[in-house]
Amino acid sequence: MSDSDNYEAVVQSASSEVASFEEHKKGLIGHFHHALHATPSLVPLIVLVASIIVFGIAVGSNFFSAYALTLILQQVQIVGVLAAAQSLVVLTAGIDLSVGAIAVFTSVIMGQFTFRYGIPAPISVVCGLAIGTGIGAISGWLVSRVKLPPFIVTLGMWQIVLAANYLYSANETIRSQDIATEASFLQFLGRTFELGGAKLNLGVVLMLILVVVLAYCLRSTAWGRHVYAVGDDPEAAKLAGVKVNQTLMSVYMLVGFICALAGWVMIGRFGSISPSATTGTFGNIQSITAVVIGGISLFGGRGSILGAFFGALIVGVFELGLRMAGADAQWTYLLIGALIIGAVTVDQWIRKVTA
Amino acid sequence: MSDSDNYEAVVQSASSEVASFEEHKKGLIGHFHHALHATPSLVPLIVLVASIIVFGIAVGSNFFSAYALTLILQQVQIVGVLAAAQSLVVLTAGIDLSVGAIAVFTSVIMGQFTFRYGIPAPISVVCGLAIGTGIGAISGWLVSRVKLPPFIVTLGMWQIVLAANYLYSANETIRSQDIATEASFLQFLGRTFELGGAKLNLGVVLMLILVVVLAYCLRSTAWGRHVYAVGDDPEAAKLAGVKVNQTLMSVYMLVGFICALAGWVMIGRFGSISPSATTGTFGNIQSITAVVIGGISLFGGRGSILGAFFGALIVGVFELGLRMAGADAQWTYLLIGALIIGAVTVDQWIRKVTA
Amino acid sequence: QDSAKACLITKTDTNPFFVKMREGATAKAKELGIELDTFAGKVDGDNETQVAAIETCIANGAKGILITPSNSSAIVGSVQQARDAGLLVIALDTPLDPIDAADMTFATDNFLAGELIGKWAKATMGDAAADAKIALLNIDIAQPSVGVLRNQGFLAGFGIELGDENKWGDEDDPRIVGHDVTQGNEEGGRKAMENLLAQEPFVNLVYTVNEPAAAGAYEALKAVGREGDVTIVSVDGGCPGVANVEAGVIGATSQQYPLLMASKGIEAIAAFAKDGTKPQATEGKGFFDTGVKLVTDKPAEGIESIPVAEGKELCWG
Amino acid sequence: MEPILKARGLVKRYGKVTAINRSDFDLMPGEILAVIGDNGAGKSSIVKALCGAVIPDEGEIWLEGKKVSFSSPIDARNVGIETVYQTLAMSPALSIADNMFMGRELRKPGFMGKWLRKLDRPAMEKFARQKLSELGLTTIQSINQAVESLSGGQRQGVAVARAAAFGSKVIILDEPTAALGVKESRKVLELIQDVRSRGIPIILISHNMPHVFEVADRIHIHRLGRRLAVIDPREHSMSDAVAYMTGAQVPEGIAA
Amino acid sequence: MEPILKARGLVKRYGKVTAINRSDFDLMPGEILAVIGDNGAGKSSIVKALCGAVIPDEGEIWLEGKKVSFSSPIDARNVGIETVYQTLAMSPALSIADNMFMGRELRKPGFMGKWLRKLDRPAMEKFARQKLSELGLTTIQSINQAVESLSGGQRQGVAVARAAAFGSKVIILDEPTAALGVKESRKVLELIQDVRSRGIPIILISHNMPHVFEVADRIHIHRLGRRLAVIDPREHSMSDAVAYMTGAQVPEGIAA
Ligand SMILES: Nc1ncnc2c1ncn2[C@@H]1O[C@H](COP(=O)(O)OP(=O)(O)OP(=O)(O)O)[C@@H](O)[C@H]1O
Ligand SMILES: Nc1ncnc2c1ncn2[C@@H]1O[C@H](COP(=O)(O)OP(=O)(O)OP(=O)(O)O)[C@@H](O)[C@H]1O
Ligand SMILES: [Mg+2]
Ligand SMILES: [Mg+2]
Repeated sequence: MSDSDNYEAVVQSASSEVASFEEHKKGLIGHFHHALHATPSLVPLIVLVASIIVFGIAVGSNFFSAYALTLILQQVQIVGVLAAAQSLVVLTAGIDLSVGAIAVFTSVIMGQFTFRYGIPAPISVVCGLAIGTGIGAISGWLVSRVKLPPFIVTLGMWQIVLAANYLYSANETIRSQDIATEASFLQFLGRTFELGGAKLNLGVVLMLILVVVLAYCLRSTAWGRHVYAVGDDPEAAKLAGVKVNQTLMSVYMLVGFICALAGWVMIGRFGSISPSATTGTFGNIQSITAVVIGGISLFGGRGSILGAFFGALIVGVFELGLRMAGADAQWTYLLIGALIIGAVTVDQWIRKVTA
Repeated sequence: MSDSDNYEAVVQSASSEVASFEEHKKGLIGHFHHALHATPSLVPLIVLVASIIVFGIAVGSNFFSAYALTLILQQVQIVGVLAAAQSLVVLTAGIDLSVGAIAVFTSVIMGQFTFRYGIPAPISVVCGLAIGTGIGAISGWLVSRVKLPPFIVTLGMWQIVLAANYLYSANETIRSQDIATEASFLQFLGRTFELGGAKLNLGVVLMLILVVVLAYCLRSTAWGRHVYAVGDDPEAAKLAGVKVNQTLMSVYMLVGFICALAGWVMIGRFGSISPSATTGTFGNIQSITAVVIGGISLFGGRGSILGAFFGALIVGVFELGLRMAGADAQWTYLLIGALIIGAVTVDQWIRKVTA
Repeated sequence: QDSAKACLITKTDTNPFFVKMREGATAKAKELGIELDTFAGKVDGDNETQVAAIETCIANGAKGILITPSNSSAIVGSVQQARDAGLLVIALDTPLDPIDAADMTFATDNFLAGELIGKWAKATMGDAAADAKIALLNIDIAQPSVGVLRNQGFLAGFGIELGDENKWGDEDDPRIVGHDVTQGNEEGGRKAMENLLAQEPFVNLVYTVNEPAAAGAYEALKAVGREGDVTIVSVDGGCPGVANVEAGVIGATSQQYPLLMASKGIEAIAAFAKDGTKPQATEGKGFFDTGVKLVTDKPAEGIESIPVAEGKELCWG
Repeated sequence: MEPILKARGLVKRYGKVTAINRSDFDLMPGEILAVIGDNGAGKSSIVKALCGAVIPDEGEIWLEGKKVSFSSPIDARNVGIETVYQTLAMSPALSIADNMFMGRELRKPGFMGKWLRKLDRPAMEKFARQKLSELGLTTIQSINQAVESLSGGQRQGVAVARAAAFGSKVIILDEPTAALGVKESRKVLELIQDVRSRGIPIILISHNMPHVFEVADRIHIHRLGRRLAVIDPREHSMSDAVAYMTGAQVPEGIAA
Repeated sequence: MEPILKARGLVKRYGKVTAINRSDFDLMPGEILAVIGDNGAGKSSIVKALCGAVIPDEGEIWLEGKKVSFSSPIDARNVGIETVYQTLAMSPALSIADNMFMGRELRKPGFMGKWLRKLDRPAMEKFARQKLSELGLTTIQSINQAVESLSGGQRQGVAVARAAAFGSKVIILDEPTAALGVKESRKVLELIQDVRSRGIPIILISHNMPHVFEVADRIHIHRLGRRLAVIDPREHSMSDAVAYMTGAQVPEGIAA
C-alpha cells in the first residue's frame, strides 16, 4: 500500500478501445432473432399472419377471397383509428375511456350541424373535428394541470359525452338515404375504389395513413420521444427538461382529434348517423384491447403504435373468422376470449425465446 | 492535506443523536393535518361526508331519512364487495375485468346446481364459491406463471365467463318466488333486520365485515405487506425475497372467491337469479371507478381498501342523490360523470394542501 | 349442391326473447334442411355488430337473412347491400325504417303491445287513474326504438298526452313520477324502482319494459312492503313472465310470439331459395303481423285478453 | 464580489420531516463549491431547491443579483442551470442518445428536419458515443441500449456527460462519481476542472474527501438541514471538515 | 481448500450485448473477496448470476461442493446467501421497517400473532432503528418514512443493514458504500470485518481502492466480462490493481 496516493494516476495509460465481443449467433436464424429483438412490433405481426393462416385453413377458401380479406380491414377501420388514438394516451401511462364516446358524439355533431342548422357538410366536418379536439383539450387540461388520474377524467368524460350525445341528438338517427342525397360529403370516407380486385374505402386508407404518420412522429420526432419519456417516468422527464404538461396536453388534444376522425369514418362505414352506436360504449375496451395485444404496456413508455394496429387486426381476424366458421354468438365470445389469451401467450413466448 | 490518510478516524467521535426538529404546526389544525398525512384514506371519507351534506341540502330532509341512507348501502353492496376484490388486484398493479362476470356466473351456478341437479342450497353455495375461486386461480396462474398482462387475462376471462354463463344457464331466469319456497338459503344474504329504525340486510353486513377484515390483512399481516410490495415494484420484491408468484396467485384466488360472494349477495338482493344481470358487463368498470376514486393507484402498491369502499359509497350517494333531486335519467348520467371528476378534484386538492 | 344457408341476426342473445327466437329458427331450419348461422349484438342497440354480421353472411354466400334490427334506420344501408347481393332480407320483431327496406317484416306491433297494457291499467284503476302515480322503467338511455314504442304506447293507452312520439321523457303530465332505465333485467329493475320510490314513495302504477325488469321492481316494492298496492304492467309474455302474472307479481303483460316469427322467417327463406318466391304481407298492413295478446287473470271490460292458463300454453318454450 | 447564486432562509418540510431548516447558500462566480455533509443532511434537498426541482416552503433565491423563483426545473434550465440529480433523472426505456438529448434534440438539416421535424439520429448517436468515450466509458457496447440495461456506473456517466455538454451558467453535480470506477471518476474530475476553466461555476456534492479537497475552491458544510460553515480547503484539513460535518467538533470563528 | 462458492464458464448475453463472457469465480470460506473492475465490466452481472437474480445462459455453479442452479433469488436466500444489490431492491412506497423485514416479518407473540398473524410493528421498528443507528444513520427522522422519501445514502444504509442482519452463509455487497458518507462508510467497513469475524465470507464489490485494500483478503479483478486475475492485496499495490483492471497493464504469472 506504499504508492496509494498515486494510484489514480495510472488510469492515464488505460486502454481506450470500445469493448466488443464476437457475435454469437449467425446466419438466418441469427438475423431473424436480431430483427425481433430490435423491432418488437414484429411479434404481433407474426401472430397476425399465423392467425390468418389458421383461420384460412379452418374456414376454407371463402376466407381467402378478396372480399373477406378486405372485409377485415373494413370491419376494423373504426377500432383501428381509435386504437391509434388510444396508443398515444397509453404511451403516456394514461388511459382514455372516452374515445368511443367522442367518436359517436362528433359523428352526431357533423350530422346535426348539417341537417339541423343547414351548415354545409365540409364545414360541419371541420366543426366536428374541432369539437373533438376541444373535448380532448378539456381532458388534457384536467390530467396535466389539475393532475387528476386519466382513468377518472376520461371515465367522467365518457359519461358526459355519451349523455350529451343522446340529449343533443334527441336519440334521432339520420338516415343514410338522406345523407346520400343531401350531404354526401359526410359519407366521403365511405367511398370505395378497386385495388387489384379488392374493394377498399377511403376510411381504410385514412386509417393506414394515420398509423404510418403517427409511427413516424413517435419514432422520429422530438415530440414522439417526449411522449415516451413522459410515459416512462414523468418525474425524470420533467427533471430532464421535457415540458410534461405541454406534451400531455398535445397528446390528449390529438387524441380528441383522431377520435373525431373516427366519427367521420363511422359515417362513411354505416352510411347513417346514430347516437346509439355501440362504439360509444365498447370503443374504449376494444381499443385498449388492441393496444395491449399489440404489446404496448399499460404502464406507459413501452411499445409501438404499429403493434396496436396489428392488435386491432388480430381481433378483427378472430371475429370474422369465427363468424364465418359459423360459431354462434356466445361461442364466438367465448372463443374470442380464449383466442386473445392464446395470442398474447404466443406473443410472450416469442419474446421470451428471442430475449 | 497533511493528515489525509487519517481523516476517516475522526468519525469515531461523531455525534450519535437522532436528528430532530421542533414541530412546525401545532394545535387542532396541526393534528388534523397530520392525521390526513398519516391516513390518506380519510380524504375520500371527507369527500363522502361532504357530498352527503351537499345532497342533503339540495334534496331536502328526504335524503336524511333512514330509508334513503340505508338505501345507499343496499344499492352499493354488490359494487362494494366487487370493489374490495378489485382493490386487491389493483394493489398488485393488475386489473380485473372479470369481477362482475364471475359474480353473475357464480350466482347462476348456485341457482342451477340447486334447481337443475337438486343439490341442497348450502352445498350449491359452497360449489359456487369454489368455482369462483377456481376461475380466479386460472387467471392467477396465467398472470403469475405465464406472465401475461392482467388486463388481457381478465379481459379474456370476462368474455369466457360471461359466455359460459349464458350457455350454461340457457338464458333462463330462476324466479324469486321459486327460490323463496324451495331454496330460501340462497337468499340468505337478503334477510333484513332493523337497526335503530333503519333496515339493513345481511349482504350489507357481509360487505362491511369483508372490508374491515381485508383492511386488517393488508395492513397488519405479512401477506398484506407482500401484496403492496409486489404492486410497488415486482422486481425489487422478488430480489428482496417475496414469493411474487405465490402472492399473485393468492390474490387472484381470493378475488375469485370474493366475486363469488358477490354473486351470493346478488341473489339476496334481487331475489331471482338472472344470467343477464348488468353487473356482468359493467361490474368491472364500476368497481375500478370506486377503487380509483378511493385513491388507489392503478400502478399498484399505493392506497387503501377503505378508500375504495368510500369510493363506492361516493358514487352511490351521487346516483341516489341525483335521482332524488329529480334529474332525469340522461341528465343523471351526465351529472354523475361531472361529479366524479369533481370529487376527485377535491380529493387531489385536499391531498395537495396537506402534503 | 349444398343445402341453402341462412342467417339469423338478433339484437342480443342474452334476452330470453331472442333466445327463443333462435331456438324456433334453429328447429325450423333443421326441419327444412337449411344451414343456419346465428349472430347477435353485444347489447340492445348494437348496430355495428349487426353490420359486421350482414357482411359475414354475404361473404359466406347465404341465401337469406332474418334480422331483428337494433337500430331500424341505421342498418338500412347494410341491408341494401345484402339485397343487392341477391339475398332475401326479412325483418323480425322490429320493422326497418322505411319498412320497405326489407323484403318483408314479420313483427309484433310494439306500440300496440304498450297500448294494451296502458288501457288495461287505466280500466283496472278506474277512478284512481286520474291521480295515479306512475313510474316508468325503460331499457336504456340510448332509447332504442322498441323501448320507445312500448313506453309511448303505454302512455297513449293510459290516456296521457305524448310529446314527441319518438322519445320518452318529454311528457309533462303530473301523474308521471319519473323515468329510469333498467337494462331490461332484474338488477336494473330493482335499482330503478328504488330510485323512483325514494323520489315518490306512493307510486301505484309501474310500467316496465319487460318482465325481468318487472321482477326486479317487485323486489324493491316488497322491500318497503308496498308490493300489495302497486300495479305492475309489462311486455313480452315469456314463460317466467306469465308465471309472474299468475303469482300476482305482474298485473298484465302483452305477449309476443318470437318462435312464430322465426319459423315463418325460415320458411320464407326456404321458399325463396327454392324458387325465388317472396313472402306476402298481412292484409291491410305493410308487414306480416304475428300478433300480440294481453295476458291477465283480471280481464278489464272492453279490452280483449287471454287468461294466464292460455298464456302459459302460448308462451315461448 | 456578488454571489452568482444566493439563497437565504430556505425551508422545506415533508409532513413531520424537515429536509431544509432555514438554510443559506452562496455560489461565487467561476468557483467550484463543494457541498459536504452526512447522509440525509439535506444536501440534495437544498440544491434541488436551487434548480427548481423542489419548491421551498419559505426563503428566497437570487441569481446574479436578481430574485428568482423557479416553478419547475425547466425554468432553471432555461436560464442555464444544468443539474445531474442524485437519482439521475433518466427515462429507463429510452436509449442513451435519446436521454442525452432529451428536451434539446438535434434535427436533420434541410427539408426533412425543417418540415418533417425528423431527428438526426446518427449525429446524436455519434455525439453521445464521443462524450462517453471522453469519460472513459468504453464498456458500452451498443449506443442503442436502453438506459435501464446499463450498469450503475454507465448510467451515471450518461447523466454527467449530459450536464457537462449543455450547462452554460451553473452546473450542479449531485454525487456525480458515486457509482463510477477509478478511471471514470478521474475523468469526471478532469472534466470539472475543464468546465471551471471555461468560467462556469460548479456546485459539487460529494462524499469523497480527497476529491473534494483536490478540486474545490470553497467547501460548504451542511449539517441537520442547514449550512453550518463554509471553509477554505487550503486552511482546513480533511479531518477538520469531517469533524465539522459529523458533529464531532463545532467550527469556530466561521459564520454560518 | 475447497471454495464455498465456485463458478465455471458463466455466460450471459442480452441480444447483442455480452455481460458475462465465460467467466470463472471462487469464494473461499471465511474470506473477504473484493471484486473490482471498470464500470460495465460485468461485476454486478456475475454476482447476480451467483445469487439467482440472473439466470446464466451457460456455465455451472457449486455451493460447498454441490452443484446448484438457482431459479430465483429466493432459492439463494433460502440457502443463506444474502445480497445487497446495486439497485437496492427496495419497495419505494413501503416504510423502512417493512422493507427491512420483507419476506421474514416478525409476528406478535401469542394469539394475535399465531392466529391472526398480526405483525409486531413496534418490535420491527425498534430493531430497524437500532440497526440504522449502528450504521451511523442518525439523520432518519421518522422510522415510518417511505423508502422513496429517504436520501440516497439513507436508502443504501437500509439495504446494507438488512443484508447484514440476516445473512448466514454468504453475504454479497454490490457497492454498499457508493452513496454513503465518510462516517457511514466507515461503519460499514467495521460491519464487514465484524461479519467476517463471525466466519461468514463476504463478496464486496467496490470502486474505493483504499477501502478494498484495507479489508480484502483476495481481490478478484474483472475485465470485459470475465475474471482477469485474482491478486493478493499484500503482494500488489493499488496502482497494479488499477492498471490491471483498466487494461493499462496485463497481469503476469497469475492464472485467470
Ligand atoms: N419527499 C420526501 N419526503 C419526506 N422526507 C424527505 C423527502 N425528501 C427528503 N426527505 C428527507 O430529508 C432529509 C434530507 O434528504 P437529502 O436527500 O437532501 O439528503 P442528502 O444530504 O442529499 O443525503 P445523501 O448524502 O444521502 O444523498 C432526509 O432525512 C430525508 O429523509
Ligand atoms: N439487462 C441488460 N440488457 C442489456 N445489457 C445489459 C443488461 N444488464 C447489463 N448489461 C450490460 O452488461 C454489461 C455489464 O454490466 P454490469 O452491471 O454487470 O457492470 P458492472 O461491472 O456492475 O458496472 P458498474 O461498476 O458500473 O456497476 C454492461 O455493458 C451493461 O450495459
Ligand atoms: Mg443526496
Ligand atoms: Mg455494478
